[in-house]
Amino acid sequence: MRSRVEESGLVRFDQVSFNYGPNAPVLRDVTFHLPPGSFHFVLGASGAGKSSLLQLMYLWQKPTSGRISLFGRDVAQLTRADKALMRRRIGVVFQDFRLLDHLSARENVALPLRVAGRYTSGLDEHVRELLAWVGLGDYLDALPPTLSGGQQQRVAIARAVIARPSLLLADEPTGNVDDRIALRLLYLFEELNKMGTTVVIATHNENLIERLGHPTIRLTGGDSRHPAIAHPPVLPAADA
Amino acid sequence: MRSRVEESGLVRFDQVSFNYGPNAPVLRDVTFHLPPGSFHFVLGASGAGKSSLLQLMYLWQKPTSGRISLFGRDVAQLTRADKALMRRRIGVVFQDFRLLDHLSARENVALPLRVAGRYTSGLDEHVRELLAWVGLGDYLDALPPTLSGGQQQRVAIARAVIARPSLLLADEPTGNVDDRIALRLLYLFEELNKMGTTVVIATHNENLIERLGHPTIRLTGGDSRHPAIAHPPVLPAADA
Amino acid sequence: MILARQRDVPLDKDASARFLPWLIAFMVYLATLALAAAIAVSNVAQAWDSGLAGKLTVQVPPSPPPSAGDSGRGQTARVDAVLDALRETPGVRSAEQLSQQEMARLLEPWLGAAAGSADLPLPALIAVEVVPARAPELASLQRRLDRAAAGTRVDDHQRTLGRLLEVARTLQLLAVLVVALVGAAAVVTVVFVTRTGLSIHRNVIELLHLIGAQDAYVARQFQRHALRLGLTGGLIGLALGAATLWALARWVGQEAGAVVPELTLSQPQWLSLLAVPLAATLVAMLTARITVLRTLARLS
Amino acid sequence: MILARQRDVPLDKDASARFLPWLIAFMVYLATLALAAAIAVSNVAQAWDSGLAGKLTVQVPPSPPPSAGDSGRGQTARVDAVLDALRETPGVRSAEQLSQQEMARLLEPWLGAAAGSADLPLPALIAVEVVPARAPELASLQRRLDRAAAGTRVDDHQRTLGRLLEVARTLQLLAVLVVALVGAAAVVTVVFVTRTGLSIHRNVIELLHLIGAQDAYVARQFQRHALRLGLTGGLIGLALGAATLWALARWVGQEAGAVVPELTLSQPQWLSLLAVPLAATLVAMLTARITVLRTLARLS
Ligand SMILES: Nc1ncnc2c1ncn2[C@@H]1O[C@H](COP(=O)(O)OP(=O)(O)OP(=O)(O)O)[C@@H](O)[C@H]1O
Ligand SMILES: Nc1ncnc2c1ncn2[C@@H]1O[C@H](COP(=O)(O)OP(=O)(O)OP(=O)(O)O)[C@@H](O)[C@H]1O
Ligand SMILES: [Mg+2]
Ligand SMILES: [Mg+2]
Repeated sequence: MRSRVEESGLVRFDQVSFNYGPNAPVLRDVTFHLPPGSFHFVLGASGAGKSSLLQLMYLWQKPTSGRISLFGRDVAQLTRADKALMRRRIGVVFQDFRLLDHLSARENVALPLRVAGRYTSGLDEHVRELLAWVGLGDYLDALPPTLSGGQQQRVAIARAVIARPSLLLADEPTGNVDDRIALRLLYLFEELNKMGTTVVIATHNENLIERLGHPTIRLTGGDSRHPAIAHPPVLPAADA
Repeated sequence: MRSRVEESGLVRFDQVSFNYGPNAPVLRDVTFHLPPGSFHFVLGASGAGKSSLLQLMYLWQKPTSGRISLFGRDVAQLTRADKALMRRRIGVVFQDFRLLDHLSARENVALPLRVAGRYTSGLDEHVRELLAWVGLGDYLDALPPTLSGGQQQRVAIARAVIARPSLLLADEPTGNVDDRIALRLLYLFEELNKMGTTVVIATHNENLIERLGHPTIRLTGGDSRHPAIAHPPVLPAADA
Repeated sequence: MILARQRDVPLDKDASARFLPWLIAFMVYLATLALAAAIAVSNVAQAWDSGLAGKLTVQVPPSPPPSAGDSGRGQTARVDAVLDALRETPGVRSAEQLSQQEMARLLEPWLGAAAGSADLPLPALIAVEVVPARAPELASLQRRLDRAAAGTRVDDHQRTLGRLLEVARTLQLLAVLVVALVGAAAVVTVVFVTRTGLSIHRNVIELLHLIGAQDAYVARQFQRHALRLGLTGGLIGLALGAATLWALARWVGQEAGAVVPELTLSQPQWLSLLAVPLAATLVAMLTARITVLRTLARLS
Repeated sequence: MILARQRDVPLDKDASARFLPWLIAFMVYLATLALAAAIAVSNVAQAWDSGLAGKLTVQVPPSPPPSAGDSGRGQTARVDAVLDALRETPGVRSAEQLSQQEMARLLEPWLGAAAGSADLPLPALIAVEVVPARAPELASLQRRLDRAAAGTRVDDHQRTLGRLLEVARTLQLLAVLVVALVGAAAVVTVVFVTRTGLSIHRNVIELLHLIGAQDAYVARQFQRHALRLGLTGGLIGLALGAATLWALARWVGQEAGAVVPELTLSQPQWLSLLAVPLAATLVAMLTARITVLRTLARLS
C-alpha cells in the first residue's frame, strides 16, 4: 500500500468538480496530487474555494464529479467506519476553530487521542508541552469561551497536530495572531512536515507564504469579479 | 450635551481596570479619551486584552474599577433601556462575526435598522449597495453558513456600518480576507470617519496600520511572556 | 413587519414547534377528561343529594311483632294510623303510601314475578317528603310512629348517602389532583421548552441585545411562539377530549344507562371545559415571557 | 475513562437534565395509576365472572299461578320436585335450596326486619352449580322445571353480569387508552428532548464525527443520558404512584369497603407495576439511540 501511495500521491484529485446544491460550481476540473511528505499552500481570493477544497480532503463534502483518493484509496468506496478511521489520520485546523466550549484547553487538545482510544495519562505531559509551545502554558484548564481569539486558534492548532497526523489541513490558521506568533506556528507545521506529515495550508497571509517559499495551489474564481464602486455607500447619521 | 462630549471625549476611560472573575487583571489603570471623529488602532499581542477593551466600550462587560463614559455619560449610571438606546449608536464588528444563521446576508445587514425601528423599504436599496461594495452583490440572499469565512466577515462589517453609527468598533475585521480586500474595507471605515464617526479598530495586521498611519492604543501584557521552547514537541506518528 | 420581526429568533424551525403542541394537547386532553369526570361526579352527587335530601321512607310491617299489643288491627288500619301521625308532624310536607305496582317494581329483581301477586304480605312503604329547613327530629319521629303502629321503622337514607357522597368526593379529589398535576407538568414543560429555546438561540438573543433591542422585543418573540403552540395544542387536546366525552356519553346513554349513573354534562359545563386550553395557552405564554425576561436580566 | 467519555457531549448541563426526569415521573405516575385501575377493574370483573359463571338461580314461587293444575301440593313438595328434576339434569353439579337466613340476608335491604319472619310467603330460591363445559341448555331446562313445578323460573344472571362486564371492559379500555397515550407522550417527549439535545450540541457532534468518532460512540452518550434521566424519572413516578395507590387502598379498606368493590392488587400485580418505569427507561434509551443514529447518518 505504501508504494501505491508513493506513486499516486497521498492526496489525489482527478477532474474534481464541486458545487453546493444547484449553485454555480465552486471548483471545476481540479486535478493535482500531493506526494507524501509535501508542504503546500492553497491561495485564492476570499470565496475562491479554499475551504471547500479542504472540506473535500477531510471528507466533509463529496465531489459533484471526479475522483478523490486519500492514502491511496478512492474515498467514494469507503464505508462510514472506514471514513472514521481515515479521519483519525487527518489533522484539521478549522477556519472557525470548532473547539468544544465545555472542555478545557487541555481536554480539547487530547480529544483526538481519546476518540481514537490512544489516550493514556502519559500523553498528558505531551499535551501540556504542546500547549506551552504555542504559548498557552498558563491556560491549560481554561475553557475556550474564556480565551481570546488568537488563543482559541492556537488551541485548535494544537488539537490538529497532537496525534501526529499523516495529513495536516489548516484553514487560515494564523488569521487571529500577529506575525511573530504566526511564524512560530508555521515552524511547528514545518517540524511536523520534516517528520513525514503532508501539510496543506490555506491562507491569505502573503507575508508568510513568501518567507517560507513552499509550492502553492492557486484557486481562481470566487467573487473577486465584482467591480469596485468609487465611494462607499454611507447612510446619513442616526444621531446628530 | 454636544459640548460635554467635545471636552471629555466621545469615549473616556478613567483609571479603568478589568478582570474576568477572580483572575489576574486583563487591563490595569487604563486612562485615555477618544475625541469625536477620531480614528484609532488598538494593538497588542494575542491575549493582551484588545477584545476586552472593545467589550467594555460596547457595554458587554463592566469595568472592575474605574470609570467609563460614552457620549459624555457615565455608563455606570445608565438604565437597561438607556443602554439599549446607546448601543444603537455603536456599530460593532465582532471577532467571531456573530451573524444570524437563519437570516440572509441582506436581512443580517438590515437588522440594526429594524431593531431601532428605522427600517423602511427605501433603505433596502442602500443595504444592497453596501453589500455590493464589500463584494457580496451576488450573495444578497445567501445564508451565512453558505458563505466563506471572508464573506461572512464582510457581512459583519456591512451590518456594523449600515446604521451610520457614531462610534464604530471593529475587532480584527480583516483576519479572513486578503490585503487587497482589507484595504478596501479600511477605505470604508475611513469614509465613515470622514463623515464624523469615531472609529476604533483592534488588529494584528501591521501592514495596514503602517499604510494608514492613524494613532494607536498599545496594550502590553497578555501572554507574550512565555519563553520559547527550542523544538516543537511532536508525538511519534500514529500510522506507518 | 410583524412577520418579519417574528423571524428574528427562528423558533418555528425548532423541534419544539413540532413537539410542544402535541405535549400540550396530551395534557389538555387528560385535564379535560379529569375535569369532566370531576364535574360529572359532582352532578351525580348533587342528584343523589337533592334526590334524597328531605326524603324519608317509612316501613310498616305486614303484621305487628308478637310482643306488641295491637294485634287486632289489619295492615290497612295500621298504615292509616302511621299516615295520620305523619301528617300531624310539623315539617312533613307529604306522605304517600307506595302503590302495589311501585312495590312490585322495587322488588322484582329479588322476588321475580311473585312480587306482583297481591297475596304476598309485604311491608307497606310510605314515601315522606319533609321541608328540609324544619325536618322533624328522627329519633322522636321514630318513637311516635312506633306508637301509631308497632314495628314501624323510619329510614332517612343518610348512611347510604353519606357513603356515596364520600366516594364521590374522593373521586373528585382525585380528578382535581390529576388536573393540578397536569397543570404543573404543563408549566414544567413550557419552562423547559423556553429554556431550551433560549439556549439554542442564545447567540441570537445576545446579538439582538448587543445591537440595542429592548428586552420586551426579545421576550415578545418567545411569547408569541409559546402562545401559538399552546393554543394549537390546547385546541387539539380539547377536541380530542370532547370527542372522547361525547362517545362516552353516547355509550352511557345507550348501553350502560342502567348501571352507570347519570354522567352527562350540562351545556354551561361543556363550555367550562373550554377554560382548560385557554388556561394552558395563558400559562404557556406567561411562562415563556417570565423565563425570557429573567434570562435577559442576567445579560449586562 | 467512562466518566471522561460521558463528558464529550455536555448533556448534563442542559435544561433537559433537570426537566426530563419530572416529565417522565409525571407520565409514569399517570401510567401507574391507570394500569393499577385497569388491573383492579379486571380483578373485580373476574371475581364477578368466576363468582357467577356456572351458577344459576332457580325461583320456585310460594304458590302456583292459578292457571296451573297442581294447586294441591305445598311449596316444600314443589321445591323437592324441582330439586329432583335438577339433580337428574346432566351437567348440574349441585343444587341447594337457600336457607331462611340466606333469604333474609338477601332481602333485608328491601323488606327490613320483616324479611326474617317465617310467615312471609317468599319464593324458594335454589342455587345451582353447573359444570361450565356441559352446562344444560337454558330454555329446555326452564321448560322441564316449569313442568316439575308450575311458575318456576331460571335465572343465569347473564343480563346483569353482561352489563357489569361491559362497564368493566370499558373502564379497562379507558385505562389502557390512558397508558397508551402516556406511553406515546413519553416517546414524543424523549424524541423531542433528544432532537433538542442534538441541535444544542450539533457542533460537538459534528466535531466528534470530524475527528473520527464512530456513530456508536456519539450515540452512546445520548443513550446513557436518556437512560439515567428515564430511570430517575420512572422511579420517582413509580414511588409517587405506589404511595397514592397505597393510600387509596387503605381508604377503600377502611371507609368505603361497603360501596366500592374490592380494588386491591395482589403482590404479583403490585410487582407488575414495576414494568412501567422500566418500560419508560427502555423507551427513553432506545428513542435517544435511534434519533441520534438517524441524525448522524445524514452527516457525510
Ligand atoms: N455550505 C455552503 N453552501 C453553499 N455555498 C457555499 C457553502 N460554503 C461555501 N459556499 C460558497 O462557495 C464559495 C467558496 O467558499 P469557500 O468557503 O470554499 O471559500 P474560501 O476560499 O475558503 O474563502 P475565504 O477565504 O473567504 O474563507 C463561496 O462563494 C461561498 O459562498
Ligand atoms: N470570558 C472570559 N473569561 C475569562 N478570561 C477571559 C475571557 N475572555 C478573555 N479572557 C482572557 O483575557 C485575556 C485578554 O483576552 P482578549 O480576548 O481581550 O485578548 P485579545 O487582545 O483580543 O487577543 P486576540 O488578539 O487573541 O483576540 C486573555 O488572556 C484571555 O484568556
Ligand atoms: Mg475559507
Ligand atoms: Mg481578540
